Amino acid sequence: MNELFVQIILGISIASVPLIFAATGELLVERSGVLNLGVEGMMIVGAITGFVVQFHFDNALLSLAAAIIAGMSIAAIFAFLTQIMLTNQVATGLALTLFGLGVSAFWGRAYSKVTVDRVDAINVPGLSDLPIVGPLVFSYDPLFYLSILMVILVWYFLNRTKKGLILRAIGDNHDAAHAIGHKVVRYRFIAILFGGAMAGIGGAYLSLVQVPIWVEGMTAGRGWISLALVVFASWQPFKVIVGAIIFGGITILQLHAQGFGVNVDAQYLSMLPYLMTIFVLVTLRIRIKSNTNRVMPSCLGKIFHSTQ
Amino acid sequence: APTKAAFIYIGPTGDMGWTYQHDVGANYVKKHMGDDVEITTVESVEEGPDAERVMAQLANKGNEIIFTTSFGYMNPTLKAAKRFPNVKFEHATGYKRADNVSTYSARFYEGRHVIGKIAGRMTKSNVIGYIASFPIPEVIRGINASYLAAKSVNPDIQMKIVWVFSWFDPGKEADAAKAMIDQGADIIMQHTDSTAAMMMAEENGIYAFGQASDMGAFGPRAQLTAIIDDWGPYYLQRVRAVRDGTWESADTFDGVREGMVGFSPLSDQLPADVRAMALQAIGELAAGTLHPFTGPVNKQDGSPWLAAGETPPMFPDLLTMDFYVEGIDSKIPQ
Amino acid sequence: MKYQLELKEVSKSFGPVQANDGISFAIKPGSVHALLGENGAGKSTLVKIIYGSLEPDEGSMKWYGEDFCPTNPFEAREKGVAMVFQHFSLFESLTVAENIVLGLDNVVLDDVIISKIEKYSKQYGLSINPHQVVGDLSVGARQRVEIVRCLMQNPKLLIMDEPTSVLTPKEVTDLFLTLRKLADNGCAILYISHKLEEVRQICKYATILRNGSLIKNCNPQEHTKDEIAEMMIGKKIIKLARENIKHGKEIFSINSLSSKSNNMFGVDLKDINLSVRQGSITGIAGVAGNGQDELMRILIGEDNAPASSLEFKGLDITRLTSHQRRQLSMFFVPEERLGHGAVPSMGLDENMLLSRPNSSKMTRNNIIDWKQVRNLTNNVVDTFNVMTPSVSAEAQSLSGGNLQKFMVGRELIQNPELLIIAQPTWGVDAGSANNIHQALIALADSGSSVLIISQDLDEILSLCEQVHVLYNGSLSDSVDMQKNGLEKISQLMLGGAIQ
Amino acid sequence: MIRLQTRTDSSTLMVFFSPLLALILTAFSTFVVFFLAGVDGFGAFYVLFIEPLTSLYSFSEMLVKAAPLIMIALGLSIGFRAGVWNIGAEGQYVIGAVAGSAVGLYFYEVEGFWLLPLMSLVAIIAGMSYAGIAAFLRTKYQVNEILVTLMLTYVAILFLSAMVHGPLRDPDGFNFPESRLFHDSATLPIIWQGTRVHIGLAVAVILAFVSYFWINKHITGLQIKISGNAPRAAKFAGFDENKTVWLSLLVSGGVAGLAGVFEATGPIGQLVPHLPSGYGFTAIIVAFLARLNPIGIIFSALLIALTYIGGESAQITYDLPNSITSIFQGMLLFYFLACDILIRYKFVFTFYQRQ
Ligand SMILES: Nc1ncnc2c1ncn2[C@@H]1O[C@H](COP(=O)(O)OP(=O)(O)OP(=O)(O)O)[C@@H](O)[C@H]1O
Ligand SMILES: Nc1ncnc2c1ncn2[C@@H]1O[C@H](COP(=O)(O)OP(=O)(O)OP(=O)(O)O)[C@@H](O)[C@H]1O
Ligand SMILES: [Mg+2]
Ligand SMILES: [Mg+2]
Repeated sequence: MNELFVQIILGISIASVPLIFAATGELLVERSGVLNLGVEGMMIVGAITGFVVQFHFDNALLSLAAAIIAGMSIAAIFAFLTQIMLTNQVATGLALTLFGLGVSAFWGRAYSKVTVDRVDAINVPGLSDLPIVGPLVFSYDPLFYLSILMVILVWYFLNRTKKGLILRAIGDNHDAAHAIGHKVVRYRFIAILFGGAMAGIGGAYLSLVQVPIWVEGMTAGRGWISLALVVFASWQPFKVIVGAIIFGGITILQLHAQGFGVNVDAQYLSMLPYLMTIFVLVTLRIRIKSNTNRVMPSCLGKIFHSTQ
Repeated sequence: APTKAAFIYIGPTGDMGWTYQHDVGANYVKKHMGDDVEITTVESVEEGPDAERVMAQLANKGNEIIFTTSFGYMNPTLKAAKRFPNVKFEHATGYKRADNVSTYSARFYEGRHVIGKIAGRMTKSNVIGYIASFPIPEVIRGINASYLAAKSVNPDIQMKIVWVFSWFDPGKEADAAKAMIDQGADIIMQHTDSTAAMMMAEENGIYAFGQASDMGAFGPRAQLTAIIDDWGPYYLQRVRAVRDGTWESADTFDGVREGMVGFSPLSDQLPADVRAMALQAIGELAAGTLHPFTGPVNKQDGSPWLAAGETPPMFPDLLTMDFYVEGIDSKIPQ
Repeated sequence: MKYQLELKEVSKSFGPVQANDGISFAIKPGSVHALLGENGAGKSTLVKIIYGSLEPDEGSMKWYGEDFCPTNPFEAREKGVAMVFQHFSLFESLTVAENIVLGLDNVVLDDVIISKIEKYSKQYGLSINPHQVVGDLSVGARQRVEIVRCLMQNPKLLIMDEPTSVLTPKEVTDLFLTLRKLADNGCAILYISHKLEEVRQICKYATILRNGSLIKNCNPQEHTKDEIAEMMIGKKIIKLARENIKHGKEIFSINSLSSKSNNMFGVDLKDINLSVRQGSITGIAGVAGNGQDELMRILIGEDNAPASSLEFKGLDITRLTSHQRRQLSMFFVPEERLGHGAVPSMGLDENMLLSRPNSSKMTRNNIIDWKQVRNLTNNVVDTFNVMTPSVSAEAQSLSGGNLQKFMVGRELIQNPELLIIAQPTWGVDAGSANNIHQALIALADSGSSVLIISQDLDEILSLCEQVHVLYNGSLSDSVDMQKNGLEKISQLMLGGAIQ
Repeated sequence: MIRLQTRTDSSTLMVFFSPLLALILTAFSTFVVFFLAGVDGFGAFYVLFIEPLTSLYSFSEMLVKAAPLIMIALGLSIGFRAGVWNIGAEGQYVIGAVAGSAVGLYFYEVEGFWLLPLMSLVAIIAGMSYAGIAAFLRTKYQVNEILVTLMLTYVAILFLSAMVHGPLRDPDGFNFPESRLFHDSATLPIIWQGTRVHIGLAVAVILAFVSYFWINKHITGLQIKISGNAPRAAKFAGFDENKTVWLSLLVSGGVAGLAGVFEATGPIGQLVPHLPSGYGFTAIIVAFLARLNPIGIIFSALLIALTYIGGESAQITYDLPNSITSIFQGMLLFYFLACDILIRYKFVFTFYQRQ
């Protein structure tokens, strides 16, 4: 039973890593006042790029780097359109998702029949053999730890650095930030690129670690879930981890429930993660109802145009 | 002029499963008929309203025979056939026919019987994991056939079934495989099309069976054998019939005997006695002396289904199967 | 004598608009220098150029005799230029300390900076709490934060763009003390305000702009208020007073109105009573943030009031929507122009429809008659002299004064029987303010009633026959102007006992 | 140096010129994509964008495909004006189809002119109720409707699956997850004989004109616009923000539901698990391509329908993957959005020296 427990926890954390990456990236983007609905598109482009590079070069670091660059490149389209051409962020984000899904499917056609070497866990000899704690702490792959590290870094950046403070200020009131001389567009551009990079790794995690295989549309809505997680986390980095684990947990646990022969129709079990997300959003709002406006960056989704 | 034949696929040809094998079949036709045939394939066609249009477009482009390779194409195929009476249609896995619409399918449960037997002998934990796609008769037949076969060689067998509600979702299939492995399964069967479960099995050092095609490349150690959908000869025969003008509407339901259901080479991992048992079962199926559903068999609720020695009729029992046999501890989703 | 800052032929245009046209003037160290002009004269543009947030098209500047051309606020701040913006540049979700750190270069948030903030706040008598979130602060407190932020830069030139429009009289006095202290320490101050009285009080130098050009450099203390105003608008201001005040019967009353604010940091209204008679102009004085906002919301019908606490023409209107109230001929001009009284991104014609009684014929059975809408818009634009390129120009493209004229005009052409108007001339230049005052007087003379909520005491005193004071959600009785009226009002505004 | 300058008035010239420019840019990029894919550019271009217009059949199919897109996009555009982001029209479409079909199946073989209207009504109500969940959660708890509608889409699709596997399954259908084929009274009339063009297209076009009138002439049209732009000003005008949220979501949910039942009773003829084909998402693009203008939506829906049909032809003729369609749609939207900047801003070139 302990063994099963450990395995379930491992399964849940694997399911949550891509969500943590993508949601943490998006969190920073939203903190700067930009709503990028294109997370799904950026993730899948990261997934195919990582996969292709891994296939040709069989080098985990290189493929991750490629996925990051790919995520950033496609995010750059979004950044250019929304920050320079002042387009509507909702529409541009949707176009980005569509475009990313299309491009990845187009490019990935040649790679659908192949497999690559999985990016592996570090197994620290001895330590991994410790009961319960061993496997729990030591049998994750490095990316799991990286995802947690990124959350910490983003938290540190936002709350402990001057640039992070400026970024938050820009998300709160871009006109004022501009007036006192902070470069709104530059900060946002970089934030969007960072979001792209994080979505890119998140996607690559799916195609390199979770199942080392390329499939059209393999992100299967995880980009959208990440967006929900940012709201769930009320724009606080550490809560992203909690949300991702809840969501990943429900996904994994409903499969386990089926395996144990729980007498509920599978369709209804499959609805759980989505219904749960809504439920959590509601209870969250009830709890913090009095200062809802406080948690959401005030400029989220608004267009900034400075006259010169 | 070459005979123009078209294939409509539900998934990408790269799924390594269902669609891939149909595409192998299409290539088989091309290989054997060469310049006498011109083949068009259209992949990832949704089963909704788009399917009928794609068929019509293919008919308009002069295709003389069109294979529609998924159950959801049934009604669109009939509608298109009505509109184009001179074009021959071949619908896979359906039950509605017309003068210019044939149906064809395979007795995959024969394959499931063989892998069930192998699994029953190879499992140490006595837990078999089964990744199921949708609760349709085809899938339920497979579950029942493999369960009965496994049980026949190992009375302690237990089957865990997880429905993923998708034919093709590697992430979910992998998660499902992982969940069942965590719950003690040491052999995975799948009725979904991706290779994710096979890769999971390989990684976790357990066994699995290829679905539709040989998935040995994805689980060189894990794959014990694979059930192969071999459509090539059938497709060749039907296209030739169109060319010769001898095509007639028919219902085909072939199995191991006719070669439509085959197996990839048995794994070296199998001990000699298991290998012999498997080969014997395949031989009996090929000879027509073995029926995977042979009484006595009760339904899940304990009510009798087949008396001793009895085999079920194709219709309605097999074609509309919507119950588990006795011993399966699970529920079919509604 | 060396000038601290010298401007030479500075020009700046926005497309067709010449905001600054070859402007030259100089500021001496330690002087308090006023920059005056009508709305849209180019004052804010000019100071933004000095602060580096706008780049001039032409011209040059010198800082202590050296070339000075900041391309961004950082460079200006480095030299010692600090600025309090006309529109706050604060961040509501952040704390006071964070806000201050954001305006200071090379400074991070730590205990040192917090104690420094506390030190400055004490030193200049500007009380702020570094840990409070700015969103929770009153306007006055926000202004203090802006000022402390500037002072902490140890500026050599402090630019203040309309700093006093939201301050209480006491706060203004305190601010002036601070400014004097600064000036005595050698810091020059460039001061923009429409309140000419206070300009005359503290400035020895003034630069007057009109339509982007420099009109005159003068010493404001040597001119009267009216003279300065005339220089600003280029013509004489003719003041109209009410001629024949004829009060009819009561038309509107507020009866024991109490209401909890639904804003966490708002002010609760406590037992408010008021009676407005036909043909009267009634004023509610008081410092902003004492419940004016909450009262206005309730009067407009945006917030609910307890039953029968509002009576108009004998009817209980508490359950009526603002639209229904307008149909009874009750009209409103809110304090905030963009976003409340008008939709920034929509044309004037569309904005016309925000306030549409059926009698206007702009809509019939909820179907809009666009021709009629445009006619009426034209009418307002002509009658009230609104400067706009077209009737479909976006509201946000108008200057504050012009938009205010449009909004007042929009309500006035409906011939309201009661007009409730908040801060009628907030940030509006003297000329436009006079126009608006005249229109209000004419309305009252025609027998309608006007209720003015304003923190501009001059305005209230010159227009109103009856004055109440709102303090901390309570409304005083009407103040008897005969007996020490002014003193009484000042006392009430600062929280003196309410009879 | 180039900079953007706000226009005081939107440019009328650019309102027409910008889509044209966007189309030209998309066409150009198309060539580049084909070139990279190693396909004959002109031929593929012809197959993609011209050929569907040359045959009556493909043209009719374009109309069939455009009908639901027009309807859903019309509904969504209302909400988008008001700043209500219903991203889950797909879910409302599915729920509408399920509910309407359930009525049709309940009255299986009962003939009557009233049946289709009844089914439509039920579909509309179902779509409205489903979208209403998001409206309720937003007005009552300020929960973001983007996420709620989206999550509910996944739920709706699973619900459809549960229905066709369960209660609505064809009893004579060999236990396959499909409903019965609708009988005559429950089948949508064809308005162009010999094709699949059904009455839904007529309804869609009528709805477009109705909503054009509504948006531009009726006071609620203005109300919606104001709520989206300046919520506080909407209150000042006496409009209730919550009402606008409800209205936008109910309208968009209702038409999406109607489109759903039209699709089931029209081109498909039964309830199938693959009913959701992304119309709800694509309609968002349609709405934005048309800049939320109801009449423009008719054209942008046709354009998007063309990319679908053309994409299928390209797949058949050139063996190009169908993902090419999403690439186009994405690019089209990118260019349209980007070119719109010309309407509200102009580029000015400035040359100046600083001393
Ligand atoms: N960013 C801008 N784009 C276009 N025109 C502008 C811009 N900023 C200012 N203007 C125009 O320049 C002129 C001068 O504006 P400015 O803000 O300097 O006036 P002001 O003197 O500060 O007025 P106020 O007293 O209302 O604050 C106005 O006509 C204004 O419309
Ligand atoms: N992008 C712009 N295009 C055109 N005019 C602008 C633009 N930005 C500002 N303005 C105009 O410039 C003028 C000065 O702007 P500013 O921000 O100083 O406001 P203001 O009109 O002085 O407001 P207030 O009523 O608060 O005094 C205003 O008339 C404003 O409408
Ligand atoms: Mg100004
Ligand atoms: Mg002003």
